[in-house]
Amino acid sequence: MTLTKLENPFTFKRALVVNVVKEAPDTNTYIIKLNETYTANPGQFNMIYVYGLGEIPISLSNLPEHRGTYTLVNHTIRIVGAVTRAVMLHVGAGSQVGVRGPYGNGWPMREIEGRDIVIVAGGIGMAPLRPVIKYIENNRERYGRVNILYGARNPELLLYKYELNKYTVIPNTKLLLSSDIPAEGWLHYVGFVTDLINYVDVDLKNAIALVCGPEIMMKVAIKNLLKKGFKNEDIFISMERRMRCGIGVCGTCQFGHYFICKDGPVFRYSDIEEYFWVEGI
Amino acid sequence: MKSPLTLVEGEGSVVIIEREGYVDRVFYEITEAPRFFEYIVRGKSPELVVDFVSRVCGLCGVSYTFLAAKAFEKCLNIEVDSDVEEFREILHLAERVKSHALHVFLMNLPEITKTRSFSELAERNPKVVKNAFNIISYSRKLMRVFGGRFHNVVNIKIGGVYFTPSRDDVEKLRNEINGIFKSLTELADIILSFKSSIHLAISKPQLCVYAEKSYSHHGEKVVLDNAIYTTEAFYRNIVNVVQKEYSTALQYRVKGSESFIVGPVSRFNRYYDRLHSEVKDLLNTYNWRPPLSVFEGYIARIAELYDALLTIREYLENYKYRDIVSVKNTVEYKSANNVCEYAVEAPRGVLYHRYVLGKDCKIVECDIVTPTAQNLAVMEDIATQLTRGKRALEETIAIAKSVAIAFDPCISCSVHTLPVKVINFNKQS
Amino acid sequence: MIKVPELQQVKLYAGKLSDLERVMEYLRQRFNGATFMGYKLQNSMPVFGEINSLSDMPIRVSDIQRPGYYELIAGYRFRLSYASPKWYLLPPEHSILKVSPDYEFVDSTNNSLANKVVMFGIKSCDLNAIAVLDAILIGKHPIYTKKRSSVIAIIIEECLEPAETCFCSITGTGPTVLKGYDLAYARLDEDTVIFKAGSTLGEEIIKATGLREAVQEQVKSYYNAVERAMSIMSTRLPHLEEIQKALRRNVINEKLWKTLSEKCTGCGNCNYVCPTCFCVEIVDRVEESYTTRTALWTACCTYTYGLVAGGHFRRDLYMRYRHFILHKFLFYPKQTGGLLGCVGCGRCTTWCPLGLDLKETLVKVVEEVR
Amino acid sequence: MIRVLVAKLTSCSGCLNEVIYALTHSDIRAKYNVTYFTEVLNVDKISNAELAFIEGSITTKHQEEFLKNLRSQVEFLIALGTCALMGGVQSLRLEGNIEDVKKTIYPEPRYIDILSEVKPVDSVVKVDFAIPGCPINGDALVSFLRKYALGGLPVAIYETVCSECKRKNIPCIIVTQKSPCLGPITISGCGALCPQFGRGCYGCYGLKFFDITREKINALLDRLVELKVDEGNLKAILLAYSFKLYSKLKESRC
Repeated sequence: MTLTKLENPFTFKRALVVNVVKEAPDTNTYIIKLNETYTANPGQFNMIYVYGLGEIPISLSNLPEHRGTYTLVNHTIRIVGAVTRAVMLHVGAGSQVGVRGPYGNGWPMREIEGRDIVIVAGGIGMAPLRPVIKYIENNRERYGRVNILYGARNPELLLYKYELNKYTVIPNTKLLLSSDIPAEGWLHYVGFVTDLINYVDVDLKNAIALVCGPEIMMKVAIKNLLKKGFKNEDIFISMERRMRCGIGVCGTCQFGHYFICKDGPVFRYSDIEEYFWVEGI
Repeated sequence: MKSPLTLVEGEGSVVIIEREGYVDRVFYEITEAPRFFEYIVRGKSPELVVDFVSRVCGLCGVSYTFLAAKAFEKCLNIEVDSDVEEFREILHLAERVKSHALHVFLMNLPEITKTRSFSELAERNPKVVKNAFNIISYSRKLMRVFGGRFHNVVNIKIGGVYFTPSRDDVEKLRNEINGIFKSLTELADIILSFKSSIHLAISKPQLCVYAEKSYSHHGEKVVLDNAIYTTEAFYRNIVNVVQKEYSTALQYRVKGSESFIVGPVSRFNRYYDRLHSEVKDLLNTYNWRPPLSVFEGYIARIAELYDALLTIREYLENYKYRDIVSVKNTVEYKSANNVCEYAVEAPRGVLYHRYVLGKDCKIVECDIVTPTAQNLAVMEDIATQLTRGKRALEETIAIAKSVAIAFDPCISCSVHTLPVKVINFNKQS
Repeated sequence: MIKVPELQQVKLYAGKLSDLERVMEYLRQRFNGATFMGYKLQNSMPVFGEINSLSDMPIRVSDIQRPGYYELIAGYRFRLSYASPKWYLLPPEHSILKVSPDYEFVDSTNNSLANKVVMFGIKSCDLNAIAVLDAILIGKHPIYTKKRSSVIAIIIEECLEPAETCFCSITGTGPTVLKGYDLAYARLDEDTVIFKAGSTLGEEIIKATGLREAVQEQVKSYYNAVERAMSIMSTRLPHLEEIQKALRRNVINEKLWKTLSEKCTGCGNCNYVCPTCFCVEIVDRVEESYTTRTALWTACCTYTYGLVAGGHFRRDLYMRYRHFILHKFLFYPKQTGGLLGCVGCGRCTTWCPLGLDLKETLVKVVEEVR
Repeated sequence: MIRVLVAKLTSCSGCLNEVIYALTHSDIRAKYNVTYFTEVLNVDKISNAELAFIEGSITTKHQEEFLKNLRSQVEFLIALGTCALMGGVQSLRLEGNIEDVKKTIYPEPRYIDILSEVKPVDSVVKVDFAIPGCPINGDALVSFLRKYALGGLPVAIYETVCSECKRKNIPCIIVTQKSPCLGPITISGCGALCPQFGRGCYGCYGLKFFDITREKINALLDRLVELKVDEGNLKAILLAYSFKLYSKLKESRC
């Protein structure tokens, strides 16, 4: 065995938070400066470390932006636990964090070239799909029609409100928004985002769907997509589990025989169908 | 007039009863809620009780546990190996170190140094604080190695102990102890040079556990001034639990009237000769010798702390590791005598337990007499003596509080002291 | 499953316990400064740790194992203890990183090169467990990789009599070894030891220690013992294929898993003692001027497994118990390229404080299909 | 500096001593300003603070009011120890009628002004964080204070004593010594103290509140009774250190 010189994969890069954008009452986007040329595929994630408190897997919520000697990456974080709470309350512009990654496979951007695309995002699930939209915008000719279905519990919780309208000016792109509950001034759909699947405008023979959101929302989305006529192998979803290492050694992110961190987080539905409906697997 | 007690363990208030603007009597109102340990242990097996009673007091749980184990061992005719007994005594002395260290450094030092609190003292003299914490931390290590943790130790059982520490762990403690003596002597220089502002000639009887050769520690007899009694004779015949004229506080008084003192001062005054010569030499430097007054309890505590550490050092230096193959957890009970009683010198004074066992060897009756409960009468007597006839001003309260701090009542453990109901006389503010 | 004829191609040598001591001595000289790791008696309990001589090892005891029961008696049939090579290769707590408040690394955990380690007297199931851990962790987990790379020789002790909780012949992981070892030995009786070489190093040892080839009778009784051990274990469980098939068919049988895990308290003992369980939780231990990122063994049967901030992916205990079983028999093979996650050592059963028997669970799953 | 209140209800002060231990760390002293702690501070009134540590259970009306008032003055309240979380050993008095209990000890029971119940802290006010133990593990408190000062909280890991026991390389007490041990159903945090000392866990950190049902407790108790342990003793221990939870689980039996 000649692996004694294995680099410690748990070391991270020191990074500076350069800006914080308020997205929703409990959600911010952190723009983090990495002093290197850093690349990542849409749908991949980083492990973000906060001193003394722990590390959390957070997907990149934008394409990495190269600026000469450094790169800006975006992470959208919502308060759910001890570490995210600390990030929200104590990490601001000028703070340091540790970053290692990118990890995971990301969305199959190559494979889906030439296809019509339906993006279904619920709540914070928009974060890993936003780079997909940006990627398509940058490479518009490589993809077919794009339908973006995005919903949240209420309009206030929608992320990236400041740029959602810009998606509609991307050629051949349709944006459908929803709010679970009625709200003042809300002119879009009231109901679940998964209902919007009925209104997609794609060539079903050549369409794929990218889905991310809460587990229950993804389940309904898959049912509706299948009903609509999507094939098992044309639906991709991004999954979540407890995750500690990001590199397939801590074992805590197992989903059936998959490690979400290295085999996922994006899965082709046909690959995980046998586990997907088994509660608690 | 009423003011909460601070710098004592547990919850209580000073109550000053005034007549025509002058102090008539002083009470200590115990607002600490009772926990009914004497009731709780009924119907339980002795081995459970040994762990339960540790919960009476977070400061002196070893005293409780050790005492309960001893009481049951005696009445159940259980022999304890002498090495094991010595080990338990060391654990008990470690507790004396811990309790005295917490008391002197956290409660007395601010008073001695005229600081409002320990953190204020830390700002003024970080070295004092460092030394104090060194000793507290060391006592914690002692407790952990010998007993498992700082309080509610898990190592004492009827018939012995569960575990003996490895030579390595003991060696680590031994390596550290000389540094602790250094911290202690540095602190002692500050504390021993302090003279209490309250001067009071000792005139109250003093009680401690009778010791044949050693310093007062644990046993079946107590000594009140010069009279030696069995615990049974003392607690059933000599001392009476009385109700006061205008309060319902349970108080322990000799023959129903005279209050008495338990605690480090009593022990020191009686067994001074048996302290290590190093301790006496140190005390001599500052001209301290018996009798100490109750306001000089901090001197007795420093002496006992030093003495206990010296005994512990000897033990650490000669530690013979013996693997105490754990005797089955359940002891075979062959009740020889259904009354189990014993006394231990807890840090604050004589602690006495009495259990009556039923046929199935479960407890049917229990009596726990704590040091604080015994001292309450004398605390009130002394506080009243010092303040009666004075104007009931803040200073008077301060004196009454000082009496409380001097006695270091561990109110949490006041297993049965009744809350005092104050009878209002005229003009009570 | 290992077939006896396969074994018969290996040349056997015979010696005494004193020869085993000479083997150890030879290795000590051959790998100067090497640490010997294996089962050793400590406070009358076999643990996994550093061995200094044969007398440290549990050579004069036999273990009695039943569900929730372990006892040592005088004898020469030591099988297993709760500990396994995992205790060395993936320690219960290991620091993975030390960080200062400025996000600087205080020291790197990979600086020092590991010592040379000889695994001595580990069992066939243990060897298979190491192969499983290798498949998951090597080249990825820094501590495991470092420790694993330090192993320069593996000496196996084969069991010729299974404990009551053993079923390695069902999982195809014992009682004898075919590959992946340097030298293997088995104790025919109290003093007779049969040796076989599994590598050139093994051959070298045999040559250097002057071991004689086993006589016909010894060879025969060795194979008889192996066959007998396998035949005893074969009665304990159905064929592996049948177990796996039944498990696959019952993945969604919620009621069954609830019944099977009825008495499980979720304490995690089965996971911790399992030689192939590798899951860790990573925590920050904050000190005054730095924090240590520490990996701690975690267990899929405990509540933490599947818990995330704001939700739980395996809220009910039966889901986690099911994962434990499915992982061993269905998921590991997919994660490791074919290796079963269960090596048939029975530790999970012996060391379950409630005495839950894995074999019983598997039998019930199979019965459910039948 | 983070302002802190430390208060005690019905209890033994053992957990408070762990607070004192935590304050022996200079980095913690540098970040926290204790403004109320009658045991070590000559201050008798509470004032606004960010944090409050509460030891003990509620057994008087006065304590209930005190606690509610305190809660209104702090942002984050931490319940310390078995008394605050489960009621504590004193809950065993609830096995009897309160008036009878008083009578067995006090000649004048009418003066004993206490509630008939023993209330854990969370039954009266909102608890933001809990540290279990009888007493709590001082190192857990130190860890909490350090993480809180960094702006976060310890990440929750729900385990039993067995986890700590195995990680400490201690062979199972039940399996090897046939000794009773409540480890499999007791919440972790003590560092497997009793097994380290060669005795079974007696559950002083309290029953785990997750994954636990009456059936599972009974499964363990049945197993321990096989080892010739007095079931009554086991139940008394469970009540003593896990009153809130165990009495509830016991009720669900009928």
